[in-house]
This record gives sequence, C-alpha cells and structure tokens, in this order.
Amino acid sequence: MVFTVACGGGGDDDGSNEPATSDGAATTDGSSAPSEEGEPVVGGTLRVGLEADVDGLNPTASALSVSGLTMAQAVFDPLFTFAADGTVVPYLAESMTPSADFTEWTLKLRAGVTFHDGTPFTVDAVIKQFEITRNDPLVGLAVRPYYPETDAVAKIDDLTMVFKPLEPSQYFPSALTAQLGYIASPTWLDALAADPTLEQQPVGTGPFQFDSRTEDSVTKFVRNEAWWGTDLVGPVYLDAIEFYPVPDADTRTELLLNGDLDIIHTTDTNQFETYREDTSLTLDISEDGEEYFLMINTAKAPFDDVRVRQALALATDRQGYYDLFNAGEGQLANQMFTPDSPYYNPDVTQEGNDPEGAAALVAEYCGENPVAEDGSALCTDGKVNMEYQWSGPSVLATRIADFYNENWSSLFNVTFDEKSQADHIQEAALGLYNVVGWRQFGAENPGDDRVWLECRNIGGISLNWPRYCSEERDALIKEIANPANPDERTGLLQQLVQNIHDSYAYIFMTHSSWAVVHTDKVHGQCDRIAPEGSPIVCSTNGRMYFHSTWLS
Amino acid sequence: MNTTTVPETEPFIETVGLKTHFRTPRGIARAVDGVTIQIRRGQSLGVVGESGSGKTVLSRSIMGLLPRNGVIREGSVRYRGEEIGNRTPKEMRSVWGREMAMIFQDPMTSLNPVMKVGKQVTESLRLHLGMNAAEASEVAEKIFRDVRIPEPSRRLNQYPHELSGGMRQRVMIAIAMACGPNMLFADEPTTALDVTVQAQILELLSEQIHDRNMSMLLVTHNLGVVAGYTDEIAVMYGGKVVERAPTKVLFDNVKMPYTEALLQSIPRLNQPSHSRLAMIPGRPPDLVNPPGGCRFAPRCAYARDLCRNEEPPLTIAETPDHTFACHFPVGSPEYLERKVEISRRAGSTGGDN
Amino acid sequence: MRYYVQRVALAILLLLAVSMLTFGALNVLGDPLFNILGPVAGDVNNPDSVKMIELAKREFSLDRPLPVRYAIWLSDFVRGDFGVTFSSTGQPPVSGVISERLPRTVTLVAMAQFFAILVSIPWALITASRAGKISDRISTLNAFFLVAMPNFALAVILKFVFSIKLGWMPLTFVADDPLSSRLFQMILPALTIGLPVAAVYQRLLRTDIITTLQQDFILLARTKGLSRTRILLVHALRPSLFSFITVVGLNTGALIGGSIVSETVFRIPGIGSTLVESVLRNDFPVVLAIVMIVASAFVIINLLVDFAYTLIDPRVRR
Amino acid sequence: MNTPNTNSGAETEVARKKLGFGFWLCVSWLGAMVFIALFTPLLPLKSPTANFLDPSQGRPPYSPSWKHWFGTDKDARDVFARTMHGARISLTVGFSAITAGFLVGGTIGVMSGYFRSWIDRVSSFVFVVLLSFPSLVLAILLTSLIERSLLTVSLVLGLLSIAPVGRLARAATLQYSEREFVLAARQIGAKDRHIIVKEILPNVAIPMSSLALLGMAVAVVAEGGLAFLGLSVEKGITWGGLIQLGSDASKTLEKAPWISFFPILMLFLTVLSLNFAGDRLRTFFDVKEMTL
Repeated sequence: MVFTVACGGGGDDDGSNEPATSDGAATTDGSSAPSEEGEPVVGGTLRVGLEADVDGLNPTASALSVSGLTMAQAVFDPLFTFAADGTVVPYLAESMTPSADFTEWTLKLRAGVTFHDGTPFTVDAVIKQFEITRNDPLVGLAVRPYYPETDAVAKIDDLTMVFKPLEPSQYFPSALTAQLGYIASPTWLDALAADPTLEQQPVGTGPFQFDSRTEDSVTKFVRNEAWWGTDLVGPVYLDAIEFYPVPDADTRTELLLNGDLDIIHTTDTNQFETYREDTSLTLDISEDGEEYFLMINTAKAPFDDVRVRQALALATDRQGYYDLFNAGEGQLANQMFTPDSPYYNPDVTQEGNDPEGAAALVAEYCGENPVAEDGSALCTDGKVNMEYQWSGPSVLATRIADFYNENWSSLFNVTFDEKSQADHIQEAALGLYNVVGWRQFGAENPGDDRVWLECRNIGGISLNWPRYCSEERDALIKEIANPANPDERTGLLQQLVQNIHDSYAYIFMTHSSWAVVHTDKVHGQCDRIAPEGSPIVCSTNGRMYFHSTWLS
Repeated sequence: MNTTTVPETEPFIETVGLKTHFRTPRGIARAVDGVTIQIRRGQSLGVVGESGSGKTVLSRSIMGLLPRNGVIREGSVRYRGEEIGNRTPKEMRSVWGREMAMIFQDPMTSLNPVMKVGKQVTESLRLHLGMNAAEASEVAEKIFRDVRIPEPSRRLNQYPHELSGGMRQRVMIAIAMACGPNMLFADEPTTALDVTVQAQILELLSEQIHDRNMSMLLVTHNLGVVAGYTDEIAVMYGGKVVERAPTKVLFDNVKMPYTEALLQSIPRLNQPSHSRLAMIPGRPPDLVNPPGGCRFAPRCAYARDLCRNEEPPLTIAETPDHTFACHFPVGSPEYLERKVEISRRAGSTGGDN
Repeated sequence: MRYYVQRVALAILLLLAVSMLTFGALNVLGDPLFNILGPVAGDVNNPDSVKMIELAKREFSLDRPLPVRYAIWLSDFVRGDFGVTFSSTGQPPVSGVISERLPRTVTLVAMAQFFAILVSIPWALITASRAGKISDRISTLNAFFLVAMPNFALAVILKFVFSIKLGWMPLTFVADDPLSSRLFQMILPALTIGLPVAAVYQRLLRTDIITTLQQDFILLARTKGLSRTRILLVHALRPSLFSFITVVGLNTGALIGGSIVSETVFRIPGIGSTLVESVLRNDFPVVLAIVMIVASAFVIINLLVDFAYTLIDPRVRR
Repeated sequence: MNTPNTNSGAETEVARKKLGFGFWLCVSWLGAMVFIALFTPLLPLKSPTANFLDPSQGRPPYSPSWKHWFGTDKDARDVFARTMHGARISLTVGFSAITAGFLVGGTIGVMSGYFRSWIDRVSSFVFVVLLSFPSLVLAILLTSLIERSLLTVSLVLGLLSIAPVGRLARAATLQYSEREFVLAARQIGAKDRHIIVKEILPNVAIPMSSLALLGMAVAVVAEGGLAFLGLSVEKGITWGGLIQLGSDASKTLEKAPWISFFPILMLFLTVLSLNFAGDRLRTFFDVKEMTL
C-alpha cells in the first residue's frame, strides 16, 4: 500500500508513478518448476540491486514500493501467498475459512513460530498490527473503508481469530499476501511508538533477519537459523543478503555485468535486449502485471467534461508511444487485462490516433467558451488549457512529456509541470493535477483493485486518483466480490472493464513489463514452494524472493 | 671607420664599427651607431653620456646580452683577439660569469628578491668552478669579506630586502667577482646610491680591479664618477663616440662642447643627484631619425650651419690618443667668438648663472 | 598579526551572512513537511493527519519563528551537528550523509587541482620561454579551446573517448571498491574539472613569467652564465607564482562547482551530486549543510592563500 | 632605457595594432548564431519536436543522413533542427543575463566607486558574500526554488554576474574619479549626476563593454550547466539539455554519439568565439584581466 513509491527515482522506468499494489500479480516467462540446477550449496552473500531505497521497513506505516516489498519479504513472511497457478495459498497462516455468508473470516495461525526477537507469533501480533495499520493516515486508507469502527476483529484463542469486514468478499485472503499480510513483532511495534528510527531495523518471522542498514547505501540481512519454514519449504541457503539501491538503470546493469551485483530488477525495456544477448544472464519478465496509463483528474476542470477526456485520448498516438518507449517489449494495453486473461473484454479497445475526432470534440467544447470557478477561461484561442505533470528531473520522463506535448499541442495548450517526485505524488493524492502518467491495476486478483476504483476511496487523500465516482461501478465491484455469484464473475469483470473505459478517466497505454535479471552464479530463484507444496512464482512485478536462492 | 690611435700592445677587448639597431614600431632606433673602442689588460674605460646616448646598449652588446630578434648587429667584438660578436647566448655562457661579469645600476631590482644573497653568489661558483655547497659558501663568505660586508656569514642567509642599498651593491660586486672574471662591465654602479655611499663603492670597485688585474668598462652619465677611477674616457652622444681621451688629458683639454657641458654639469655634493642634466638645454637626439650633420648641433650653443649640414669627422687632437668629432672644437676661433657673444648677451640681461 | 585577526574576523562575518541568506531562502521558499509525512502533509481535514503534522512540526521544530530556528540551527551547526534529513525518520543524520560523501568530493577536487597544477606549470614555463614563437601561439590557441569547453561537455567527451571507445577507464564509480580502484575511477572526473582550469592557470602564469623574465635580476642571472632552464626554474618561476597562487585558491570554488557536474556525469555520490538531489527533494538541512561547507571551504581557502604569500615571498614576512 | 629585454614587448605592440583575422572569424560565427536565434521560426527547418518515426529504419535513434543531417535522437526528432532551436534559449539567456548583470552590477559599481562612503562599504560586502558561493552552487539553489521560465533563469544568471561586474565597474570608476577632469568638474561644482553621466560613464563604459562578450560566454556556459542538470528553462530546447539527453545513458552515448556531439560542437564554437573575440577586444582596449 504505497504512494511514495520508488519508481526508481523516476530515472529508469517510464517516468510515471507507480503505486505498488498491496498484492502482486505474476505470470512469468521463466518456469516455476524446480529447476535442474544441481545440488543447492549453503553459504554466500547475495548482492541485490534495487531501483530505490525505502524510508523504512515498517509494514504498518512505511510506503513499501517494489524495492520495499522485496526487502520486506526477506524479513517478514506474508500470511498468504499466490501460487504459480494464481490460487491463494496459506503461508505464515495455516488456514482461513469464511462463514457461510462470507461476512466473517476465521484465521488460523501456524503454531510454534517465533519472531526474530524471540516473541512468540500469536493472534495478538496480528490484531495489534491490524489496529496500528488501520489508524495510520496513509497505509490505513487501504483498510479503513472496509471495516466497521468497532470490533472489526476478534480473538478466539492464541492461534485463532476472526475478521469481520463490512461486506462479504470471496477473496479476502488475497489482501493478506503482501504489506498487509507481513506480520511484525508486537514487541518491536511497541518499541517503534517510542523510537521511530527503529523502523530501519525490522523484526519479523522471515527467512532472514536484520543485520545492518545505512539508508541509501546498503541494507544487510543474515540467515534466520531458526526459520519456521526450514522443514516445510526447505532450508535457507544464503548466509546473507545485501540490498543496494541503485536508482539509475544503466548503472544497475553495468554493476550486474561487472559482477558487482548478482541480481537486479528493472522496467527499462531498452535493456532487455542486452540481457538476452548475454548468455550468462537469466531474464525473468512479468508482463501482465500493472498497466501504464494516463490518469485524468475528473474532479477538476476542464477534464470534468467527458468530451475533453475523450479528446485527449483520441489525440494520443499510442502506437508511437509504444514504438518509442517500449522498444518492442511488452504490448499496448486496451484495458486492465491482457488478451490472454480470462477477464479480457474483446469489445473494449482504447481509442487513440484520431486527431480529427479529437479536434471535433475540442471545437465543440471550446465553442461553449467554458470558464473555471475562478472565472479564468478554460480554452484559449480554440485550444483547451491543461497541465501535464510528472516527477523529475528524469531524462526519460521529459522525453515522454515532450512526446505527449507533440501529440496534443495542436488541440491543447499544454503546460509542463515537472515536480519533485514527492510533490508529484502528493498532488495526485490530493487531486491537484490535470493529467499524469501512472501505473497500477497490478492485482493478480482483480477484486483487489477496488481500492483504486470505488467512490469510498475518494477523500482528502484519495486512492481513487481520478476521483471518478460511479454508483454503477461500485455496484459492479460489490457484485464481483459477492460470493453468491462466482460464475458471473467473468461477465461482471468485463462489464467493469467497459465501465472503466467509458469513464475516460484513464488512457491505457501499455502493459508494463518488469524484468528480474541475475547472473549464472544465482540458482534456485524459481524453486520456492508453499507449505502445502504448490510452487510459487519466481518474481512478482519486479518483486524478488530469496529463501530458495543459492549461490554457486 | 677610423683607427688613428694604434695601441702599442694588443687590446684585451675591442669593438670595431659596432652597430646595434632596434626594430621598433616607429622604425629603426640606432642605439649604437658604429662605435670603435679598445681596452687594454688591467685598464679601465669610462663610457660617459646622458641617458639615451646608447652607452648601456653598448656595454650590453659587447657582452652579447641583447636579444637576438628585433635587433640588428654589425661590426665586430673581439675578446683576447677572438671574435665573440657573432656567438650565440649558448656559446657565451662559458664566458659570462667566468670571463666577463656585469654590475647593474639598481641593486634592488637586480638581485633576485626571493633568493638568499648567499645563494646568488654561490650558484655561479658551483656552476663554473664545480664547487660543492660547503666550499662555495666558504668562498662566498671570503668574497663578502673582500667587499667589506660586515658579519658575512650572517648576511649570506639574508634576503636582499633585508640589506641596505650600499650593502646590496657590495653583494652585486661580490656576485660579479665570484668567479674571478677578467672583464667587468659596471653600468651606472652608483647612480641608485646616495652620494655618501657612492665614493665607497667606487673605491671598492677600483681596488678590486687592481688587485685582480681586471679590465673594466664603467658606464655612467656622470663625468665626476669616472674622473678618479678610469684610465680612459669615451664620451657618447646619440649612439656615437664623440670624444675620446685618457682621463687626465680630457679633463685638461676638452675639445667637444658636449663634453664641456658635461664637465660643467658634474654635481657638487650639496646638489641633489638627479637635477644635473637639466643644465644642458634641449633633449637627447631621437635615435630613430637623428638630426643631420652633427647630432649635437641642435643643442649646441656654438653650432653653425656647417654643423647642421655636415657630420664632423673624428679628428685627432694635440696628443695622438685624444680624438674628437667637432667642426668648431673648444678653443677654436669660431668657438671663442661665439663665447664672447654669449657672455655679452648674458651681461646685457644682467643675469648670470 | 593584527592583519590576520582582521581577515579571520571578516571571514566569520562573511560565513554568518551566507548562512543567514541560505537558511532564509530555503525556509521561506519551500515546505519541507511533505518530505517527512508524504501526502498526509496536505491532508489538513483529517484529524489523524493534522495530529501527525503537528508532531512532525515539533520534531523538526518547524513551529518556531524563523530567527529562533536559525539560532538553533547555528548553535548545532558549529557543534558539528548538522541536524536531521527531512525524511520520515530523519535518518541518516545530515552529518552522517556529509561524512560519507564529503571525502569523495574533497578527493575529487584535490585530484583536479593536482592535475591542473601539474599540467599548467611546465606548460607555462615552456610557452613563456618561447614567447611569441609558433609553438607558443599554438599552445595559446589550445588553451583557448580548453577554456571554451564547458566542463559538462568535456565530461561527455572524455567519457565517450576513454570509457566507451577505448575502454581504458571504468564507466561507473563503485563506492565499495578498494581505495586504489576508486581513485582510478576518479581520474576522468578529475580531469574533467582540472583541464580547463589548467588552461586558465597556464595563461596567467605564462604572462607573469614573461614579465619576470624582463626583470634586471634575470639579466644578472644571465651574466652569471646560467643555463636557460636554470634561470626559468630557479630564478623566474618562484617570483612569478604570487597571482598564480591566488587564482589557484580562488578557483577551488569553481572546482567545487565543476565537481557538481562531474559527479553527476560520472555518478559519483559526493556532496556535489547530493546537493542536486537534495535540492530537488527539498531536503533543506542537507542543502544548507552542503552550501555552508562549500562556502566555508571557499572562504577558508582564500584566507590560506593570503597566508601562503608569506611563504613564497619573504618580503611580506612581518 | 628603451631596450626591450625580450621581444614580447614588441609582440604586444603588434597585438594592439589590429584585431586580427581570428577576431572577425569569431564575430561572423556569432553573427550567424544570432541570426539563427532570431529567425529560427522562419528558417526552413524541420519541426524540432516532431517524431520522424521511420519503420523501415527500425528503431530510433537514426544516424546522420541526407534526411537528417545531424541524425535523430531516441525519439526520432531531428537533431539539426533541435540544435538550431537550442541556439535560441542559450543565446537569449546568455545575453539577457549579462545585460541584467551589467545594468545592475554596473550601476552599483559606479555608484560605490564614485560616492565611496557607506554605499561602497555595503555593496562591497554584498559582493563578497555573493562571491563566496561557487556560482553554480548559487545558481542551482535559486533555480530550484523558482518557476524556471526564460525570464527567471536569465535573472538568476544575471544576479550571478552582478558581483564580478560590479567590482570591475567600481575599480574603473575609482580610477577615473581621481582624474584631473573629474576633480576639475567637482571643483567648479558640477552636479554628481552630471559628472557620472558625462565624465565617468563614457570612460568606464569602454573597458566594460569589451568585457561583455567574455561575461556572456560565462553566462552561456552557466545556462548550459543548469540545463544539463535539468534546472534550466522548462519545456525549452537548450544545448545543455540536448547534450544531457544524448549522454544520460552510456548506452545512448555509445550507440548514438551524434545526439550530444553536435550540440556540444555548436556550444563549443559559440563559447570559443565569445571568449576569443572578447579577449581580442580586451587587449585592444588594453583592459586588465577580469574573472567572472
């Protein structure tokens, strides 16, 4: 659940911001089957290159980006996780069973697990974390809207508890596969209240435990000898992991090639070719995770008028964008689903490349000489006045801005607004923008993308970034979540896709590609299995896991 | 070209028709314009003239210190019968310091301000005589004693600015004497010093000359200076030698009105040491386009048309070693006639200076 | 002695002014809260957020009036505590950031200065002794070229030629490499800064040496029969160094400016690149600290320059 | 004693005589640049922002060709057109910066040089303060705090040139306000304003003007530096920006050096010309070294 998300310092991704979702999706090119890489070797230190550093590693408060989640997943274990086949399977939890009407979920925890600091892992930990998270102004936004003010959770016994969300949902557990599912030591959480700097020294139950950390330099975790998972999912081979934040994609690649790093992640499609050429490298791309799109603030003139939003879409040269910035990787997006997804709606295509159509709409709109609340004209000499905002400075982001400007400038007076990343996200969250480039909808389980879509997520800080509220949409989402009609799910999701499209709040550009690359020293990256035995993906939208990793 | 005085012994150093011209934006400046002089071993010659008469250029071109380009040289310079006029600075290095040395006018600017005076003496010792540091400074100390520098050992380690003007000039002399050269060029060695010290320095100089049986060319604008310390005197004007005679002879029997003027302008101790040339009216000749005829004519009280039109030849006076270049020398009837007129005019105006 | 005291006093006065200026500018013109709180900072309707805002304001003492904050900051600063970075945790402390990165920049600037001097002195000596000759005119032209090449452009060219085409030099600076290889990685960045400066130095020193060569004492040295080389090195060089040293001193500032560019191009995490990053993150404590350090360095070096005179010119000794 | 101890005396004589061929070469280059800067929109150039995608050539950047003399950048934009447009901002900023600097700095300098007293003391101190930042540091500081338009960036750079220019103006004024004609004018009780305008300005202006070119060179470079760091005029095409675009990733620099090298060439030649011409002028007017 993240805003101040990394986007690699803006440098190497497509310059959009990228609110990492609390859930990861993953279908992968690389196989998830245990590989024939020979006998695993114990020992060694893995050096990981990340696209950014994080403020802290506190699941209840920190803004965890891909990098953050990667680090967190080494010290914390999620309650549940996605198996390679997309089903949600227990991990740190033992089971989760809904009541008949799906209004109550009973969580059973794994017995005999202890945190790195020796605190026993019990329901109290989970409840404490739930409450702290919910009260956090930021991270809480993903929780607050979905639970009643009081007794949202109840303790049965040390290992059993109940969640009572406001509405029935058939996929509740998938919400516990990432940040919200990372359980931290209650002792540590208490200590945090007194000394926030402890955020830098996370205490969880994970395969690795905190050793040392220098912000923006290196964070070191060492093997947790007493890891509960050893007998269930196999031993931890690595002695230690060192995370190095290297915001610049080129440098990151160079360091990997120099052998100064063992494994990195990146969204810089321009480099994929290089990786493929180098036989000593293994490349793992997750393609239909998040979508990159232009997000339009529908609460602010002139884009409160659907015609203007439509015009912007028509004026945009999506193909040109793909040719220039995707380097033949990934694919153009029409909607939040890829064609091979069961929920893909073939009737919904994202319009674009239609300057005439756009011109007509703009002419019509400006013909009415609209004015803003403050009386300022929204059109100047037949063009709509707008602002395109991005976080910078980033060469790529600026190139993209120039590209859009070239697309739009005949119909729109585009003002560029390069903001420091921080301000950029703030203005997006507070609805102070016209148009921004964005990335989300990465949820493996589309049901979990509701946090971006519903009216209830509009507020002072809004996760429904376009601030587009539609009763009909909310109803749909409710239905989708509703266990009563599992078989209608596909149809409903396709309607949702249609609804999202018709709102013209998003101009879908591409399905963004995440690559995880490692040298031939690194093995077992894809050998992870869940406690009940099903294999787990190698990586999730650039998020990496290391308990099965070993070095030759 | 004129070689009336034939020396009985081979001259130690001599120039024949030496010319040194500079290319300047305004044109060619004839700083030295055909000078012929000789100095015998152990003898000293005083070259006298106002500033701009070319005397300094003369001394420097004899020693070969002038830059190569921008300069036109003619005539020859012979040192111990050997032609050195056409040698390159590189070739001269063995001669400089070892055979010839020079003393400059202003010891303040001529001594390296950021180098201990001791080192400035020893470096040539080490270069030419191949001494090591210890020996060199020993010798240097001795030389300092010779030139009467008190507590020499301490002085060696001082910087020029820590010494008095007189001391500095003594250091200069010490530097010059260091490698025991045979030929010394002294360019206005006392001008920058106050009158009281001047005598001491000159004493010291001549004494050193005699002790070491050196030859010296002493350049000065002050006839008084050379009077007691040189065997011969050459008076220069506008790049030419206009009168030449043994010191005694010259003082007894001046021929050239210019020399006469210089004589009258010898400073008296009560006079400030710079106002003197004010007494010769007019300015030194322009070396780029000098006046026709006698170059002194424009300023000469006794000049006549002949002087302005025809350059006077170098003529021999009563004694064979006395030569001068003037149409109407001192004592000639025309000279006297004009003198009378002048004094009368002065009388009539009732003024007399 | 009194002279020294005055100079030092002036220097301190200067630094005070500089710090006030910077501190004022940064605090008046930017809202640091966001760096600490994220979007919450702007979410003034939500009581929880407001609570957090208040807390943060107190923690970073943003609720106090500007002069007070300045006083607090100053007293900490002189005690070597540069405050905390404006991040959610205030970690790492600014002094931490600085102490980690300053050494790199210092090394870089030192190397640059070293190269510049190493190149310029012989260059000046040779050209001065050949003043007016073809070789001299050519070198003057080269000097012009170097000076006209902005350091960021030069950086790109050097990188292209030596790192990419020839592959002699590494492309990236790796903070965790052994010292030796890090120094090696710093050569190009240092040249980037040093070369143009070398040209400036050469032009200056050349003129001064030529002037010196016209002094009487050089003529005297010649009459001693010393070789051209010895005259140049022993007699002409030292007295010509005064303005050279001043300029070398004054230029250190320019070098630091250059290191900003150089560090960015060659991706060296020194205070130069940090300054740029922090400025964009509105991480004012860091910016402030760096500006102050740079300015102090600047002022102090100028002091040292004055004092350095006494070393080379015995006449100034009092 | 009119003996030149080395020939360099003669050499400077010659230098002072004429400005020389090099000077006029530089001036004509600058002329060309100014022309381009003024008339870019009217010139028959490709659009600097259009993306000339050409599937037959595969993915951009395309190497220099008849179609694209300087090649194209990663976004298939014509480097030649962009470089020409780059001249515009770079020169405008450079020029207006130094103009601002001269107006303000010059005025302050002359005032403090003429009136001395507290004006002098205050301004001198302010100058010292301004000069105790490395100029780039100050520039970054200021530009990061403002909306970066053509105007503001020019102003910032102008501000930077105030101190050095001011110091020079002051020095020159001091020198002249001691001269007889000024003293005389004061004797006969002429108005200060009159003296400054009639007596001092003309004398100070000449040497200063010969330094304007050098100053402009500095300003152009400074602007380039800012642009290179992404801190110059937003949305503007500037040489610094172009260079950065082509060198940001070493891969780009390796595969398509032309993207940054042509702008570098233009910038280099321009700065060179400014320096050279300025330097010639300075020797011509015989003004002493200035350090901006």
